[in-house]
Amino acid sequence: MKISTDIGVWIGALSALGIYSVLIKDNPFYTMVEHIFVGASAGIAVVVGINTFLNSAWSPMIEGKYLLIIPILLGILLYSRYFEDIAWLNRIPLSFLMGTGAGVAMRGAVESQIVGQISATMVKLTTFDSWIIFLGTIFSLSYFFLTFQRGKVTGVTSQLGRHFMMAAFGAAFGNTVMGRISAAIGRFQFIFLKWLGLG
Amino acid sequence: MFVDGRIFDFWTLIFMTGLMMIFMYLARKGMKVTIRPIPGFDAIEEAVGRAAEMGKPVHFTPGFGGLVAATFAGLEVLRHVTKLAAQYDVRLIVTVSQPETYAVTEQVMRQSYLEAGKPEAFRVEDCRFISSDQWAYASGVIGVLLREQVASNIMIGQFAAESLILAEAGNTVGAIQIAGTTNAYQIPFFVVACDYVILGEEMFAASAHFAQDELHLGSLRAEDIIKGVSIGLMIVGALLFTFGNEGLVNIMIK
Amino acid sequence: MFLKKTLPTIIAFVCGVTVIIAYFFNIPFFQTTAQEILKWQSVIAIFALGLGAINIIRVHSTNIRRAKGKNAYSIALLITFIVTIVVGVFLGQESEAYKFIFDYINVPTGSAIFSLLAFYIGTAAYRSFRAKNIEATILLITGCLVMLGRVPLGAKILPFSVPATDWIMSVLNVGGQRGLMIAGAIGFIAVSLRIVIGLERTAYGGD
Amino acid sequence: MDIFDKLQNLDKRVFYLLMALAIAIPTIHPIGLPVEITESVREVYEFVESLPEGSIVVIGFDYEPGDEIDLNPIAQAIFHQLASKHIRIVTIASFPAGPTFADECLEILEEYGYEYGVDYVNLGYYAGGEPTLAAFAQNPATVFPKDWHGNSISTLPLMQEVKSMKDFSMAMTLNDGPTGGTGTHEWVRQAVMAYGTPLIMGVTGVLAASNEPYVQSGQCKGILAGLRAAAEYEKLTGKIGTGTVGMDAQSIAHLLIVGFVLLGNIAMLVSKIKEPKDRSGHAGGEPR
Repeated sequence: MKISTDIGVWIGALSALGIYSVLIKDNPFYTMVEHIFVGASAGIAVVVGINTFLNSAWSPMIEGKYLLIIPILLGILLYSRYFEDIAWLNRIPLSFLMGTGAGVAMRGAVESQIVGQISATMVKLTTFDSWIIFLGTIFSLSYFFLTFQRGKVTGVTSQLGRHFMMAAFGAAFGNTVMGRISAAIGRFQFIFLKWLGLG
Repeated sequence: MFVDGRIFDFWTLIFMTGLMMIFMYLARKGMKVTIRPIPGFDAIEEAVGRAAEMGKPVHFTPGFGGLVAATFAGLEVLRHVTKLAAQYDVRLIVTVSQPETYAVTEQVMRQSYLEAGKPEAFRVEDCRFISSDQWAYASGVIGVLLREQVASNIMIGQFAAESLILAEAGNTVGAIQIAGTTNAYQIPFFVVACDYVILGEEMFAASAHFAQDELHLGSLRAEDIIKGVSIGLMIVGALLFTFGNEGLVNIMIK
Repeated sequence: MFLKKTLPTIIAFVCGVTVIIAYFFNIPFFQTTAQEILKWQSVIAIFALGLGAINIIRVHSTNIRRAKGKNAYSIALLITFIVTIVVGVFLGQESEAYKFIFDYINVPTGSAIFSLLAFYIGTAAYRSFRAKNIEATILLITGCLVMLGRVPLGAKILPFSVPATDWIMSVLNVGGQRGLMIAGAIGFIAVSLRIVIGLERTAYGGD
Repeated sequence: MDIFDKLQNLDKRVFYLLMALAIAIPTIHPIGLPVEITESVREVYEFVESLPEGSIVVIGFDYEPGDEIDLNPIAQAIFHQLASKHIRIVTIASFPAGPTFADECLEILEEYGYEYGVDYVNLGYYAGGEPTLAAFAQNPATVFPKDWHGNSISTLPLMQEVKSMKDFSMAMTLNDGPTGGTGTHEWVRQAVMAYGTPLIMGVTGVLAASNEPYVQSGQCKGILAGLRAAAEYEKLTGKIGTGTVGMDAQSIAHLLIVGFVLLGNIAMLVSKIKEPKDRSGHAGGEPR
């Protein structure tokens, strides 16, 4: 056993222990690690934000892309919410963010999630497997009829649809376990091998 | 003029949005549309009521997403949760991960308290920006759930791998938990760890459910018709393909 | 009136429609404009980070004030927050001090939080994989089969689990996921449409 | 509350403790649970065995942090085999974190007396995905005038022998999916279809099925999927490493979860069977 003398390893190991301590119960050790971590990571986000701003907005603007002054001004308008008289001004940048976000969401959804998935369901219905995929899709989609009263047929299909979804959820759950355990193996190797020098 | 491979997608979008607008118009003109019960939404009122009885706060988070569709749905639910909280005099704590989502969330909360007639109930420190880092956000939310001893935990929006961390922490304090997301890889974790799960598209029906908003009900009716058309297309396309005609599939990938 | 209500609606509409047109059509004007809009959006979003930073400072300074300066946690959070910013901005992202914070605080603590899932995933399964009704039973069966089929020891105990896992993942799993995905996307479009045509106004300040 | 009720509602911390042990013990002390070698892994092994001694291979580190637990062990297992045949290695990466992973894995070559620049080179990160990979395949020097450590590649003896993708006896991508970096599909196009260089893949567990068609069509010589394939490979090369350790812990942890689920269900079932009997006793009303 050879305990590490690297300060970085010590900090990493202690913070991992602090995080794991929450499994026992909420305690001051966890709370402290959490606050330091949140502070550092939010600080990093701000640093990255400032640098991105300087590189992708400020410098290009100074070098001649004067139009970039508009988003900069719009960004500043976000802060109008702190001043009651002009608080409404922050609707302008927000509407820009929301409108653009909505447009991007719409255009992407059609291709990959609707048309792509519908055409992928048009399979040759010659094997058992293809029937399962085909019926599973139709049944689970029929579960989402929200404004039509369920009749005899749709009542059954939507119930079956829920069963198909549950099967998918179970599968996704079981399939994810490995990745999660891998993450813990990584941390345990750090604690036992790198920090404590066991093994 | 069209970008390759997007012709059919474009007309699909036009068809869908057109149908939604027509039905919104019809609904405003008086067409009756009713919505089937969504247990997760019914449970929200119960959850807020429970918090009021216990004298403990409600926690809500619109998730880890930026301004994407699932986040918008979460914020729509938040509107109603805020009004319920105002009505029951319950403290509502909201945690947010992405800065642009925070900018909108704070606004939604403030506005909803105003609409509920209690603008003074809004407290800045109850709408918390945690961190845009996924794990820092998760650790911060664990902290809020455990230390504020919330009675109810509502999570609706876009979630990634942190979903189960939040849900298990909520379970630890015995909170009643209601969750919803469209991400098929995260729903399983909500299904196993929460009391009520709002599955996929159901979460977009919040205003129709809570406020019986007629425009919203109209658009839901249009969505149902689109689902019916999709099912019809799949059946026709698969049958044609089975019997050797690839025409429909080829049109769709244009 | 125009400025407070109509202008935001017009802005949302123009931005939304432009990025949609640029996606479907090869029209140079729209494509360059859409690129510009997306770039502007990212610039505005950076400013939102400042709102977040102000919120952090307000929340935690309130905590400290309420506890009469005795809230060590909030003090620690504010110190690390400010030190990180000062180091990152003045010494730069390449500096040793910044790398120290990143490599020794941010990365390992983040991985530790992520790895909590290894523990949580087990208790969640234990609690709810119970054969109480048909749905829970389906969840239980597919979940456990896939778990066994993924590891050598599981495959040894129940050899059937390996082909079963392959079939579940590539056939059974597909239908349920796909229905959910299509319906979700239709909902996406409806909510986005309401924002673009200005029916969803609470988000930027209501009527 | 009888024992079966208790078994249905065990304190979570009991499970946490057992889970910690299930991961900790194999980490400190590898058990080496039996690993059966699957056909697909053996195919890859035999293909690599068939490469000419002393030839050069290119390996793409196309994955992000989080997936190194699965893919680093695969890379290391392959490196052991390559080094035993003195095959020389060039690494490239389509994610910014890739070169760091490559360096971590290349470390093991030291025990074989490999010399940097002569026997192996880490060229570093390239942006732009497929088009950049295509440019690299045409002429590596245009994409990487310098290597990851800042050496001009004209000073590296190994790179003098590589003028295009054709000069590699094998290409390999360690891949975690098509988003962000260079996907497996792009490798098939740029290495196999454009230059006829044989390709093998190391992928995360979930991607195994979707890449299987490439093996069927012969465009890919074999796939190593996830930690499990790494453990099997380690058994073939005889070099026990992180794959085996990981697989021990994975096996035990998975069984622990399934065991707990079964325990909960059995306890529930038993109480259900017992309960109606108790009730019927009460329903009888009259105490005997």
